[in-house]
Amino acid sequence: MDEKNTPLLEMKNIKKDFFGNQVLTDINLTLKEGEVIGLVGENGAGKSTLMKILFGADVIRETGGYAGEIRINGEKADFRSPFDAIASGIGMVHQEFSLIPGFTATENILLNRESKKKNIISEIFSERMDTLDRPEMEQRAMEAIEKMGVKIESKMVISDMPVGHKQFTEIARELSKDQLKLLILDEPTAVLTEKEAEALLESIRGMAKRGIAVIFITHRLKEILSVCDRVAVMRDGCLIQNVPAKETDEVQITKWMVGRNVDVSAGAGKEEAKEKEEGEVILSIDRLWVDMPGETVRDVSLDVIKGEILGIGGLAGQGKLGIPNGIMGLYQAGGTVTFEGKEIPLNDPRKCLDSSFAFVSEDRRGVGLLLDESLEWNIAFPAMQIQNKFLKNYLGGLIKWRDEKAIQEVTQKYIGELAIKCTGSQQKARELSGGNQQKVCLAKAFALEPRLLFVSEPTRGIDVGAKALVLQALKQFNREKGVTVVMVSSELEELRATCDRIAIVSGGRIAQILPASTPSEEFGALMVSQVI
Amino acid sequence: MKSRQWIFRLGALAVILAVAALMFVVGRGHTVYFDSKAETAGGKEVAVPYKIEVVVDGEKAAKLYEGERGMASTMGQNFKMRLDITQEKGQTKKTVNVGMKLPYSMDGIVLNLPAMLAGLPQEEYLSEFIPVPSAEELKDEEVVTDEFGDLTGGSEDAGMEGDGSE
Amino acid sequence: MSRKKDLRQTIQKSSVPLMFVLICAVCIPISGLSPSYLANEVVTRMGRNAFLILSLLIPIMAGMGLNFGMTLGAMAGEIALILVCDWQIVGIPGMVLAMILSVPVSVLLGIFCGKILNMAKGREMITSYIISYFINGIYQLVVLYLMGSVIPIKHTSIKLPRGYGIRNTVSLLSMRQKLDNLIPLKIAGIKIPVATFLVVALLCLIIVWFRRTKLGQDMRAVGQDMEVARDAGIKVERTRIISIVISTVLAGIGMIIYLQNMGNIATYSSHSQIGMFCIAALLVGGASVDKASIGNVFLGIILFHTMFIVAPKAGAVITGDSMIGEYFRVFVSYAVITVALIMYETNKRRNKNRAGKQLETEQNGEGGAS
Amino acid sequence: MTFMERLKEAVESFGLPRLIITGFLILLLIAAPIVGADLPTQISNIINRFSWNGILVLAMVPMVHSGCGLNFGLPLGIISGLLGATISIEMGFTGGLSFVMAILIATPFALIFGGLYGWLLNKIKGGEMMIATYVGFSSVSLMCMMWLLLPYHSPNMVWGMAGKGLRTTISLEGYYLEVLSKFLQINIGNLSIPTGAILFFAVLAFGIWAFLHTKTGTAMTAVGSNPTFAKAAGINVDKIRLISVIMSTWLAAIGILVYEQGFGFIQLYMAPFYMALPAVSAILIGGASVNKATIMNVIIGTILFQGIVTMTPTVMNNMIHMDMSEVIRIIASNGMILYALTRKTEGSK
Repeated sequence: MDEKNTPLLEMKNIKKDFFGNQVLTDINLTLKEGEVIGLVGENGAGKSTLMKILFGADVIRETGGYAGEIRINGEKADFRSPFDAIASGIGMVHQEFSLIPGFTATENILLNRESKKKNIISEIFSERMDTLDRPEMEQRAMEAIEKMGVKIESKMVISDMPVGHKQFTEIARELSKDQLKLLILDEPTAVLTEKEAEALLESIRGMAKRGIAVIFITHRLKEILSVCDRVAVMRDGCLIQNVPAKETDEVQITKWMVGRNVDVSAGAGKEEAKEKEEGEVILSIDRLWVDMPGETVRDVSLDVIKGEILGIGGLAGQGKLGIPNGIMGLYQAGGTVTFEGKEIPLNDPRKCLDSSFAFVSEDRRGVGLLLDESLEWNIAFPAMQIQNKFLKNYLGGLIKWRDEKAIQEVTQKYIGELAIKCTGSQQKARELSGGNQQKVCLAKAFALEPRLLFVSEPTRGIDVGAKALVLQALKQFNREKGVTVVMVSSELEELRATCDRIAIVSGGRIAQILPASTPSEEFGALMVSQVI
Repeated sequence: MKSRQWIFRLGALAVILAVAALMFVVGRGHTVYFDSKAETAGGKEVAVPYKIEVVVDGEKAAKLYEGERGMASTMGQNFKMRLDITQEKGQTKKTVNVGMKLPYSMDGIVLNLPAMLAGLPQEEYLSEFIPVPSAEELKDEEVVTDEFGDLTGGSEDAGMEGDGSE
Repeated sequence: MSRKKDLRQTIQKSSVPLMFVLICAVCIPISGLSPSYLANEVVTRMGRNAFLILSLLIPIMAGMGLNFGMTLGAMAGEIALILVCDWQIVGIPGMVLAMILSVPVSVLLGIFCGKILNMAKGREMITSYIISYFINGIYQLVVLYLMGSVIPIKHTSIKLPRGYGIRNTVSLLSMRQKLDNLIPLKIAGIKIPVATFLVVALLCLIIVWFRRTKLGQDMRAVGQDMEVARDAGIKVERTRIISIVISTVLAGIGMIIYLQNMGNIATYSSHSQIGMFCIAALLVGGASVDKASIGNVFLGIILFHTMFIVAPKAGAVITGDSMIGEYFRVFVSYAVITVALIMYETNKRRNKNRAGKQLETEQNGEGGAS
Repeated sequence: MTFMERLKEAVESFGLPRLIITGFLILLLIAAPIVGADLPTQISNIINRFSWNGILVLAMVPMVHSGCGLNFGLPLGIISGLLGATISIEMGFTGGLSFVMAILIATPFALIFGGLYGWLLNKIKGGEMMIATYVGFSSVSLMCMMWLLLPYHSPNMVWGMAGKGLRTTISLEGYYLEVLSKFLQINIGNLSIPTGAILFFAVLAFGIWAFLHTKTGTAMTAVGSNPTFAKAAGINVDKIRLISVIMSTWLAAIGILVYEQGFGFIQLYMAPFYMALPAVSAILIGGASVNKATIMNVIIGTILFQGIVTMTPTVMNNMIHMDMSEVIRIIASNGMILYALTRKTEGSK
């Protein structure tokens, strides 16, 4: 066994598709002992899918597995579950904390791997009746913390810890596993303060010295350059660059991340855009904060011009989704929002809707639809409730009776206009495909005949054909009815193809607003500019 | 490792079953009735003492004059009692300690004390007591199966009454 | 500032026990009951109920809330006692045999209950509550129709005259207070059931020890976050079932101790209220739906049962109608559970809202600086 | 093959327990004439009991629609009804008028209690059912004290000896005994149909049906189906839930009055305890789930449930001389609730 020559990890020709939708193509990646590799790429570039495959996540198997092969120390690995991966020495620190809030750091570090002492009862019943050996656990936890090189209080309860220490507890947990050879860190610095992040980088260097290989996923390019041996850049499911960190710089990496074969259709209607830039401001947002878990908005000020399509882009978790959700009152928000000169009170969806706003949520199944009701109900409901449409009045308006016929008519109209594939207007929304559900959501918003439409991730999780139709419908709605549209999307190219101007959100703040015709590289740089 | 655990488990189960079996033997309760009645057995009449005091477990269980019956509840098959016998009125007591094995299968056992004292064989003085259900027991009883039980009377009160008698 | 906050939190947390101290303080003098009588009663009830209430602790630890399904264990205990009674096994051996006999029944019922609760995650309490009614139906089927016809029952003192089914009350005279009086002790006129207390103390030790085992640790983990525990490789479903099984078995044994003190079984109603009274007592002791300690159990018994003894007398003195006090204590039992449930749910929601407040202050702080 | 599949699908959508219960009732109906029970009498019994209980089951509908879950707090509404009934008698109304007055007096109580109850349920979203159960229990035991303490004097209602404190059961003879049942009653041989009571149920059921077709009713259904959707569509979710709770409570109050006029007695003290579980299981047997219920579910469920309750004792007694009806009822009704609770309810969160 010559360990020097066999790499620790070899990934050969990894391919993966989700129901025919190719998300990874021919990924080849090797990693030596003690090597630190930085993995970068836009959201949806395939980073997390790749890591899920490596970690044996259940999702991968449930969706038909993957093609290609993974070798650990030269031996072919086939992980049936994350536990297999852990057994072969792979550790992963996820973005979301996987910690028991009421346990101490020690208890969390050694969760389900506690030191135990035998006793009579455990001999009879099972090992689960062994008592815990607290002193030894304490010692093992301290060892792991020392390995990490960052001091955390081993006896502190997780819920009392600052966020950074929670992150370190997770890392210490991985380090406490003796078999650990490869550690995957998925955006570990996102929740850390600057000082803590620096400490983490120091600890990564320490781990590498001990021979542990690290895959480091982050949007902070500076960190990659300072700690990694090599940088791997992913884009659209392909590994497009894999170079030593010393030979590159931030600008170049950014270019690799976003620079794709630029679509010709981008920046459509440039002249119109110019014209609109000088138009009247219809909506003005001032110092908005929104508490949306995972999409916190911190201090956003933004003007929307009448008649335009404004795009809001940015990386996941940076707060772009929080903006429409906060304004529409679905999450707690603060600041001032002025529409046509009138201030709109926040945290009250009704007031927004009364001011002729409409919102198509990114969470179709959770917020956008009544899954167990008919299409008629889904499309007509908000218009009925807010504008008293589709109602028959009896007894001088005392009784507002649902006008089934009018509802059916309007539903049929939108089914036709948006080409919604369904068995009829009575079909349950649950039974439709993702793309058609999205169209129903649009129809619901169109039926409100709004003057300002927020659309959030309109193409998430739908197939290519439906995507084009949805975007087309939006454009048409904007051009023909003169409705101002604010569209939030994580797909930059989609924004560039649809919008007049694009605002990039980074770190919960607006980084800059640029015309859609600006080259992708510039947007890419903005996206990572204030990442937290 | 696993098989060792199974052996331990089976052992534990065996111990528990053994305890249960032991309880069957040790805990079997009997009600012993004492008769102080004349008995004619084998053509011989047995003399009945004036008074017999029966002491079981250090507690006085019964004081029997001729023709009377007393009872005591016991546990287990080894039955011991002390009899304080006064043959004639005014005479001093004579104490006899009796130990015997009770038959397992009988709930109620009648002991004819004079016959026993006269030294007759066991089958002569020991017989099974078969209770005749009292009229109250035979009365049809309506079963109360409220889903909610007796909410206010409360089973707790029954306990209170019980304690009062102490 | 933080100390002030802590103080307020402790007062808020112990508001229910405090309220009961107040009720007792007002009612005791009014009732006119002598202190020695009161002490005697409370000590007796402590011995009678402690074991049963302790059986509730483990499901709370496993995050399954108040186990209204403890009634299942009580039913298992009753079935065992009825059989033992018919076999004429008396005294302590009879109790031991009944306990051994109740275990397999409790385990079966516990597994059933645990499996159903795993199917109804998030609404364990209402489900376990309905399970107790459902099993009560099965219990009636067994005791009222199968006993005597399928399961042999010999003695007419137990059996209904019609030939099958068990009478409304089964006398436990042969076991009555046998455990309580095993080691007789009287201090200042107060009878102390030493042996019962020893059994309870043993169970307390076992619970303390259990918390320190691997299984106990797993239960705490599952109780706080099922998903995280699952990711760490803990068998969540199995652990939850085990916690319910343990609780049911303990409740069965507890019921046998309870009934030996009472001296008779009310065949069709002894178990139905036991769950409610035990849960109320535990909550009065300052426990909540997700946190309970051994201390809560004993404090709860003292406060709740003092109220229970005193209320009817005090009510009679005040209103001249003894029923008022009876109803009052039932009302208080239910109200305590209601209040505890409401506090649990509102706390859950308050914790959710806290994050938003933090962000607002953060933003305002920033605004002030810039 | 395909037939079997289709059958399996049908069974799945209908629910196995529901199928068993329906099958059981059909079996009872077939068995009844064979064992010598008079079928028309049995059927009139079922119809009668339907007319008594229908509205109590109907009281489940609004809360299920708004996503508050099964109304285990039904006793709260029943108490309002009882207050209406006793106060109406205390004020000296008799005959049919006492019924009308009972409804009128019960209404403000139902509105107040329902309002408080709804306000509470809005504070504890997600844990409604358990808390509803205990709110019901607490209020019943509180009212136990009140029945003794409130200054009632009508000699027909208070204990004869003490002259105060209401009796546990109060006869409605001379008050509103069978005012609805006797109205337009149809008698054909042994078959009798309480037309008035059924009409009354029909009117209320139509009212609920109509309400669910109005703007507010539509909003209520949407709140129950997906509260986040409703919130995003500008609905005041809390207000809609409050309305639904008040409606349920009011219907329960009316329901108990109708029950009493058929049953013939007012039952006080612990009696309301018994009322919630049968109503809950009836609507579930009728095909409702924890967050979906229709008028049809109410009608079918009440008939099935009451059918089993009335038929089993007679048929079983005649057949095997063993009255196991009580046990069967407990197992079937609670089993049904358990089944509904263990179903996954997607979209409700």
